[in-house]
Amino acid sequence: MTQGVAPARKTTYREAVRAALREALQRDPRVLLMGEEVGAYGGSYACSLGLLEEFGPDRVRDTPLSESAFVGMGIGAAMGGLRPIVEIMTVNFSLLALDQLLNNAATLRHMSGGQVGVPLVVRMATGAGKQVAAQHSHSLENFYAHIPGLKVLAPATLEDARGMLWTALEDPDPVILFEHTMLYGLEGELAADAGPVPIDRAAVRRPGKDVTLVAYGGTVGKAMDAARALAEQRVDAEVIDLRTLRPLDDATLLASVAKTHRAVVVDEGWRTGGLAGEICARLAERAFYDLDAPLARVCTAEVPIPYAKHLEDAALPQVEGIVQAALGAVARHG
Amino acid sequence: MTQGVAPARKTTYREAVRAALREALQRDPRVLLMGEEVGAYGGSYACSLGLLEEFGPDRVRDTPLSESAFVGMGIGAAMGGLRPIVEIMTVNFSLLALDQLLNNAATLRHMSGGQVGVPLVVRMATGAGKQVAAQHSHSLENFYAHIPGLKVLAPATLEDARGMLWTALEDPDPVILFEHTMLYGLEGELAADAGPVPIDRAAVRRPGKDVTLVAYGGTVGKAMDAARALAEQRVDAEVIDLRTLRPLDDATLLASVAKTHRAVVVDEGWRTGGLAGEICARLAERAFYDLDAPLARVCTAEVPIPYAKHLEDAALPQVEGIVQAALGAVARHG
Amino acid sequence: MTTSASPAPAVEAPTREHALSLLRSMVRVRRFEEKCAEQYAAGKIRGFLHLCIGEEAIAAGVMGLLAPGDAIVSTYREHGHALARGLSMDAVMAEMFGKLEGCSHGRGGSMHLFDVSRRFYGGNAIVAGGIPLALGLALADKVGGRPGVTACLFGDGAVAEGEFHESMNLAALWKLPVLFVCENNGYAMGTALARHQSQTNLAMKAQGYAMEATRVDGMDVLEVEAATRHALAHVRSGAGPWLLEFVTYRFRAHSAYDAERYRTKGEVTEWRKRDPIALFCHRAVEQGWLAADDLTLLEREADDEIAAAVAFAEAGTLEPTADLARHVYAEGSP
Amino acid sequence: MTTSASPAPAVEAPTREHALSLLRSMVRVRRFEEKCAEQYAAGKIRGFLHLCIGEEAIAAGVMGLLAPGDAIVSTYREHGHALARGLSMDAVMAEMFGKLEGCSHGRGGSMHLFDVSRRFYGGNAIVAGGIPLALGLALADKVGGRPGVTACLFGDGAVAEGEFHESMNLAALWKLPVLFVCENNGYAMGTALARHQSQTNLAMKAQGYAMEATRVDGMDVLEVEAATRHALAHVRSGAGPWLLEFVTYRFRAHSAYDAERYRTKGEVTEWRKRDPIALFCHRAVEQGWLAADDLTLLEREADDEIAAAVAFAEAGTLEPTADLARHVYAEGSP
Ligand SMILES: Cc1ncc(C[n+]2csc(CCOP(=O)(O)OP(=O)(O)O)c2C)c(N)n1
Ligand SMILES: Cc1ncc(C[n+]2csc(CCOP(=O)(O)OP(=O)(O)O)c2C)c(N)n1
Ligand SMILES: [Mg+2]
Ligand SMILES: [Mg+2]
Repeated sequence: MTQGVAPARKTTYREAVRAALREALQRDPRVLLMGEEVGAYGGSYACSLGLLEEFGPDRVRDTPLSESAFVGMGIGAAMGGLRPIVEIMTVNFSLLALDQLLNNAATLRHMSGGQVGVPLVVRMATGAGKQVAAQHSHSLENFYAHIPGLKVLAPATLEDARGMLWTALEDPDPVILFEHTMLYGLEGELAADAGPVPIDRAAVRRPGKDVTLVAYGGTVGKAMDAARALAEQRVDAEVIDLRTLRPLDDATLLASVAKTHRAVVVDEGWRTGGLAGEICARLAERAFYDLDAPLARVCTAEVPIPYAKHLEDAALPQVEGIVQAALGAVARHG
Repeated sequence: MTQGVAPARKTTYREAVRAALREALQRDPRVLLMGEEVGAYGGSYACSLGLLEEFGPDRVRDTPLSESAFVGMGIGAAMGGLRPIVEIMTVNFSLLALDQLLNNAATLRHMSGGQVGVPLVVRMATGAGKQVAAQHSHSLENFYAHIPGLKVLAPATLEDARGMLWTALEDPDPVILFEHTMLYGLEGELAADAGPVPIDRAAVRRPGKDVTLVAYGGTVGKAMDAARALAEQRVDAEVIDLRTLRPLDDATLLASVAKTHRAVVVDEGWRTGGLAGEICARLAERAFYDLDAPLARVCTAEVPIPYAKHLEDAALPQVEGIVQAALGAVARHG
Repeated sequence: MTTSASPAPAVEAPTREHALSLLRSMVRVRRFEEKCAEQYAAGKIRGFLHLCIGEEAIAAGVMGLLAPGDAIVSTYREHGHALARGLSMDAVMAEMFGKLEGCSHGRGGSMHLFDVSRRFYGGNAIVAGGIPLALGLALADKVGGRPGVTACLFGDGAVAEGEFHESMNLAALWKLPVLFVCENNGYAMGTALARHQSQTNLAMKAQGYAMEATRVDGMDVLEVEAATRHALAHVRSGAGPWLLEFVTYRFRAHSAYDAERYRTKGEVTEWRKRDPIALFCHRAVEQGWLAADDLTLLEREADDEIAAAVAFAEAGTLEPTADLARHVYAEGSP
Repeated sequence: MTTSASPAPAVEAPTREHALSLLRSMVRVRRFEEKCAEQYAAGKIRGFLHLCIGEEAIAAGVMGLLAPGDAIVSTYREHGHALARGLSMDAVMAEMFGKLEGCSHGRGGSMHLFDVSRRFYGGNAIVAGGIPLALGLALADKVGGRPGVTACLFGDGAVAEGEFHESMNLAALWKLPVLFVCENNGYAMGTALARHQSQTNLAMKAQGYAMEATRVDGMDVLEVEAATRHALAHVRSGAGPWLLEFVTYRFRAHSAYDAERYRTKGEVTEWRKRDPIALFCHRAVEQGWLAADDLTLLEREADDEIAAAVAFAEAGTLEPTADLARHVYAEGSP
């Protein structure tokens, strides 16, 4: 994997996604971009602005509102030798295509005794925070992380937004990429020649020794803010960005908890049955003797997300809640 | 809730389901049964044999293969004052209706500020064991248990197969009922006048003091078998049947672990991101100081279920695996 | 522009009173939405805001003919339908302000207006996701022996979704009293009709379901009314559903986030010449149904109502965050 | 019985060689499936077994006309398609015996026959779930400039599913080289056509998509061939997809679990008079295309092949359970 050596440039997460898409289309003629509004509109989050003009309608394909059919078509196209990137506008609508992703994309290789590969990449936006209410604010990553046969990624940084797509496209199996809607506007520096990044490991975004904060996607920034707030109270938090939600990088998690002996898992999904529970279960199975305090989760309240701003804020994981959970953990003794 | 006082009769789980459906149709003219093959065919698992003949095509309605539309129609009918029982043939096909269940059934009350209730009951078969391969063997209960606004039940006994439907139909909110396909043939005794049962609590199916085995639906029998095998090795296992997968009955779980200090969670879902992880997370959060050994999960291997019998058996949780996990737990010290 | 499977019914001259009521209905919607756009720019309204400016003739023509016992299921572009159905501007504006006094108590926002007392069953933001609900409401009326018809509104984009198809078949098969109302504004977000439908005459779709259908000029409120009256009589008689395709145009952007790259200014200008309000006013004055200054009077009346609604919304209260979890399940439910 | 949107192509007299090959193809399927039923009763084949006895003319007529570069996507009722496409009886029987030597290495079973070397992309058991895959395979051929056509087979029941509709629209819109082949056997499981389709002339559905279609007698193998040849030429020319509706009948139960309560013995008897093998034989002998004892010879030939296949399957090996997790992801993938 190349590491950018060229000077860093100021850019955004959205632009990083767009650059990754553009490069994918340039590099490999088998790559197509398909989905609702990816073409003439420029992408509902403007991630594919200009790509229709640059690559033409055979490579950048606006689809009708038919999530099941166009995702299934992407699966078939991958079986047929293409490297499709299918965009589902948001995870909310991906439920309409979940049958295709579970029963076909994730299953065909095994069910055919190894004959059929599905090198498909599916991108979708996820998450709440824009007051778009109960049908447009889901974080359903765990539905996908639950499915053997899929790989599931959640880029939380500009580097990952830029680099994960490349690696995903080289993967022989279906990869689902979640982009949190609140991240598109994220600004930062990115090497002009930033390239592919590994998609098989978590990252320690901030080392610390008192408590491990586990997060991914849209909650990584909140966990970092919480770590800064905790530092002011002399609690040294380590922040882990999961990056890859399936398969999970147990080694990085276990190493961190072996050091800190405490963990708080932050997840924008609803608490019950969410991904945070899986992390806790793994730690309770495999780091039991390392733990000095009960595990804690900071998740979304178990309600459909309401429209009103103050209620939406109250429903989502917030920095203050993470800080409190971490303080709770460090206050306890094993 | 009435308890049967009439003498017990030999019957099957399938017959218990059928009796429950029949009674529901008899008792309340607002009840309809809708779904694929519920009528002329008699139910794909013969659970509604004779009901079309008895109640006529207005009450027992065969639907076209249109999972999304007929589930959505059931939601609308519930909004409109009926008490529909919608059968989705198996959980495998329920993915096609998951958008309706999540974005409408579970959400409408909240999104409308409390105006719209959806008193809908959805029944579906779940689980593997019949060599019906990767697209027909799922256990996706956790997808549903994850969703606020739904209640999720898993009858594992004749009493529950007979009695849960009644209580579910009286609930003002949408209730999902999972019937494991391997249970339909289960034989046992049931009081002739068996009535409704509570749907808000777990049941201790076997008291024990050394280790808690948590199971539901199709794995309760396996956990019971494991408990018997453990007894021969002088390990006294307590078996908890969750019964209600959402909301989970934490009190029963915590009380058991407070006594046994060890837990093994058995779940036919895939391990990662499944319901078993949620149980472990709750215990790691709330029973941390009670635990004397790492938590353990016995789940389905993370593969699409293969057709060949020996491979299917190898993929599913089995008694031997539960026994080993329990022995592992009791061998460890806190 | 009117072509139809069934012959187009004749349009009759309206009384002054009726002409006034049609114009009032359209003007209220137009002015209200113009104010919404202002309030959005001012940050008072958030999330997604979809305006129906240009399409008011449909709301006015269809809703005006529905009886109190009829039901309505709409989309996220439903302000017009809601106001024409009789929801107060106060309640709708307060909803968009996120206030407890809103028609969904601030939980729904612009996309999820509800008023069960008027059988207005929302505002649904999953494209085509409301269609099956309409079937269910219609089924409940049919089974209950009530004369109600359910009007189901959706856009041209929704016609590509599988749920449209499943619902058309089911409604026709079961002769459900559903009035399918397609607002064909030529675009699904940025995708022009001919880029998302292989058959652009959407009324033709009905033939695949042996359903009656009419394609109507949606800019002519009298044509809308006449076609609706005709279809409604058919549906109300128990003869089964009817599909109305209204050809119309959205003058504004799809939502607040839309740069309108996918269409030319010229196209919009052309369509604005067929502005349903101007068209009707011109004809009504010409024919002597209305006086020359009626429009101004109605606009003033509407503006007063709107100003009051804004004041009402401003003065509204925020629901306490402690009540966040209300309405996930029924109040007082186990 | 042939009614069509497009005029029915003329049927020409076959050469002896061609007549033999058609009859051989049908007889092989018939005899093979009769043996499958035996092996199922003997417990050698498990899970679901769906026989196409009665429908062989479609497999023989359609598959015989496909080129090696064409692709096939089928359903769970696909033994006939597989054999007619050239999969060996050995590999198919071994698959149903759950052996490693099976065409899906024992992981798929009866419902999931695969042979990528013959572009036979399964055996899909989610009704209509394979249809979008066919679009993707066709897209890959189109984009790759290859002349391949993808034949997509499905039943009348599948036509009710949303995915059928989404796929019809998308295929027609993008002029994809897909041959849609509907095997209308009058039943979706136990639901008669008129009880699941409001429009029972399924070829008519194509009008909603501006697609070409033909409705053909599926019991007459020459009609099947003629219609397929005609449609295939159209599709291969790049003019877009074509829908073929073959009217046929399933002589046996839906699957092994079916008591056939939903139809009368008399109806089956009537249809058996139109047995495609008997019909063709009779005519072929009458017209002098074949000799009187050709059928017996072909049956004997088939029986020998079948006996060898059973022996092959019996002698096959079971995959070691240690290999359970193979083929979930690509071999050697990270
Ligand atoms: C299932 C689903 N897919 C995608 C979207 C995103 N989306 C919202 S509106 C829209 C266009 C719908 O077009 P149409 O049905 O014609 O209605 P219009 O907006 O023109 O009134 C899209 C793609 C959605 N809300 N739901
Ligand atoms: C999505 C889905 N729903 C339900 C089923 C259960 N099922 C299997 S076959 C079948 C009937 C299909 O009928 P048709 O398409 O006419 O095919 P046929 O069996 O007649 O060949 C049903 C309901 C399924 N496999 N998939
Ligand atoms: Mg539109
Ligand atoms: Mg059929």
